[in-house]
Amino acid sequence: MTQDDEQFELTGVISVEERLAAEALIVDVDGFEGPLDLLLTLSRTQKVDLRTISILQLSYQYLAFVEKAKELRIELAADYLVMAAWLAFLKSRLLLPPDPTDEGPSGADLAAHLAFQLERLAAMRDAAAQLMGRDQKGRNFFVRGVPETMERVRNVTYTASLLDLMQGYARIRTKDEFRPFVLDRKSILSMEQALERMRGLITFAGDWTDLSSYLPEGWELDPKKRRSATAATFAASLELAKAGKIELRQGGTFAPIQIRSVNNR
Amino acid sequence: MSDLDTSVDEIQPRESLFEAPPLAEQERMVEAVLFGSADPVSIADLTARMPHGCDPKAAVEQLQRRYEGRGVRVTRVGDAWAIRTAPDLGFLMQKETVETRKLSRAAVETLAIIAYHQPCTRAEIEEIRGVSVSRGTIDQLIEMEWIRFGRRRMTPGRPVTYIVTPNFLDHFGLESARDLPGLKELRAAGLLESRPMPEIGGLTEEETDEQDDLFEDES
Amino acid sequence: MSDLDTSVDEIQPRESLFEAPPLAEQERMVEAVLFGSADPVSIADLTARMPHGCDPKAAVEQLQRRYEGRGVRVTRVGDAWAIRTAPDLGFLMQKETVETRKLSRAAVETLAIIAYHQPCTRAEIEEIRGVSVSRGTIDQLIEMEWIRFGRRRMTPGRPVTYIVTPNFLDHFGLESARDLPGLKELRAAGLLESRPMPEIGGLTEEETDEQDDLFEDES
Repeated sequence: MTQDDEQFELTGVISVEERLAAEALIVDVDGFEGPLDLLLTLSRTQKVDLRTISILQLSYQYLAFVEKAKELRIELAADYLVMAAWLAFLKSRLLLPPDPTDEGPSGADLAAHLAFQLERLAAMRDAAAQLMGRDQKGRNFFVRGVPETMERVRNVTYTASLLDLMQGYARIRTKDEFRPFVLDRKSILSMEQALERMRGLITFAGDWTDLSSYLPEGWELDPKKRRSATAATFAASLELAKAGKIELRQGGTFAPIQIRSVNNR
Repeated sequence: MSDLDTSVDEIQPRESLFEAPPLAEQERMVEAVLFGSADPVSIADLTARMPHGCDPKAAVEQLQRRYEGRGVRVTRVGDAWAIRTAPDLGFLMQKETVETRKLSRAAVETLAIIAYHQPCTRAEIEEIRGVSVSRGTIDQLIEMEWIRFGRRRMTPGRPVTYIVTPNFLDHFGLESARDLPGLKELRAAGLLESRPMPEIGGLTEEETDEQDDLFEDES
Repeated sequence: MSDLDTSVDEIQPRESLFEAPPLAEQERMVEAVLFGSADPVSIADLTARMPHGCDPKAAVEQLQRRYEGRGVRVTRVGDAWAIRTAPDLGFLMQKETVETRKLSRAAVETLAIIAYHQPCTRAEIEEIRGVSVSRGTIDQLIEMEWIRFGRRRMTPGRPVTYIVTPNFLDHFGLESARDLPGLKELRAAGLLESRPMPEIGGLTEEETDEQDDLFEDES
């Protein structure tokens, strides 16, 4: 990257025209595919070959863009800000006389690399456009409309694509990750478990008994377990009541809930 | 319609819109249309498709003469025209009479496990799949020459192992089984059918590493 | 005609029981097979189908010359051959046009980067575009069978690479990836090199060469 005095002055102040251009860009910020894309677009305003572009000037333009976005309170994605920080750093390197004790790459090296990246991206854009501009199958040229119907009598070949293979493997290896109905957590009692438990016990419940006595042994000690077990047991008792197996009663708000077996009444 | 006009212009820039392209050009057109159409094309259809003023009938007849004695020929089907293989060459088509069927899911999974974990015993395949592997599945894969016996495992019972064949690599366009992408990459490429719950994300990356190690051991 | 006979003789120095058919006949056979298939047919496949002692390559090349300037043409796709309609007649074929899913700008660029830089890792694509590549993009290109996994890069992490498929070549009418438009110029301009960012710390240089041999192994 060359940075002669002329460019130096030019870049000190940003022309109105450039500011306007930058503002127009902001409106469209969603349309950019990342900071490099934005830089490439900005570089077009210099109207020079990418090889001779002033990276310093480009840095000013980019930083002005980011400033403007801040003023307009437009949230820029993090990578835009990372690029801004990097360009600010680059700018200072380009402006300050090189420090002989500094071992890292010079500002010019960094600028050259950025110029290379821009040129490469531009080249790939062109290449992509050229590629898509080619004659394409099914659009410009065509395959046989009636491929010969091959008599399918001989041997059967089984086939699978690499995609099948990989998906198959992925399916097996991730099978364990998808068990939505299995609760591994120890301190959870499911309603099914509670129901199972109560079905076993209910026949012995001739008289009104507190629901809390149906909690599994030991579960009433740990608050977390107690909560889960209480909820599950209550839900299970509703289920049993609905099935006509038990009756439920509660003396008053927040009073203990009691149940008894219907058969024994 | 304007499209057609433009292309006519391109073909013969000097002449008026209504002057038909030369017969040789019309013959080319008929050739392309008959080749690309799924059904036989009638003269009326050709007339509608070709630039104004063309004489598809003459073009088709000229094309038919051109194909006389060739590997394919221009034949009349009812009042339409089509290109068909010369009857004496039908035998060439029959070679292609291999019916390709999708490999069963069990076979694909078994094959995948062998490819990713080779050398791999039947017990290991069953452990990974969580279901037993039928004899037929293994036999089928062997018959297809996608897997073969590897060396016996030096564990009690000395079980046979399976490995993939060069044929397998060839079919799937792989240089080696190591080129198979790992789980992490499969996920990155969007090839996993469903996404794991975020909490378990960490766990799977470990698995991927393990995967890599498996191949390392072999080398 | 005597020319042709000679070349057949060369292939079959008289020892076989049945003499191979004359080249003109082989050309008919190749013609029939290529007409009959929608996908490109490899020379190996042709050899397998045609009678013993045939030289499909010579036949297909002769066929290609025969179809020069016609409404359909014989095109090469990698090591396979196909018959396709002449692109200038596309306007006649509107009925046959298949509506292809419109590719996003990201997908088009990703495809181009893979084609020109292959084998190419996801990190390289991201480095060139300056943004991350969404999983859907790669997924879509794989699904369209325009790209596939190549061999792993022998760098830390052994990342998978992507390369373009024969399908891609067929779709864009390319004989090989070397025929990509502007490839030579891009390479001469150094724009296909992977050039790392000069690190502030200074740990660089090593990875630079790696990419140079890109298209070499295909030949």
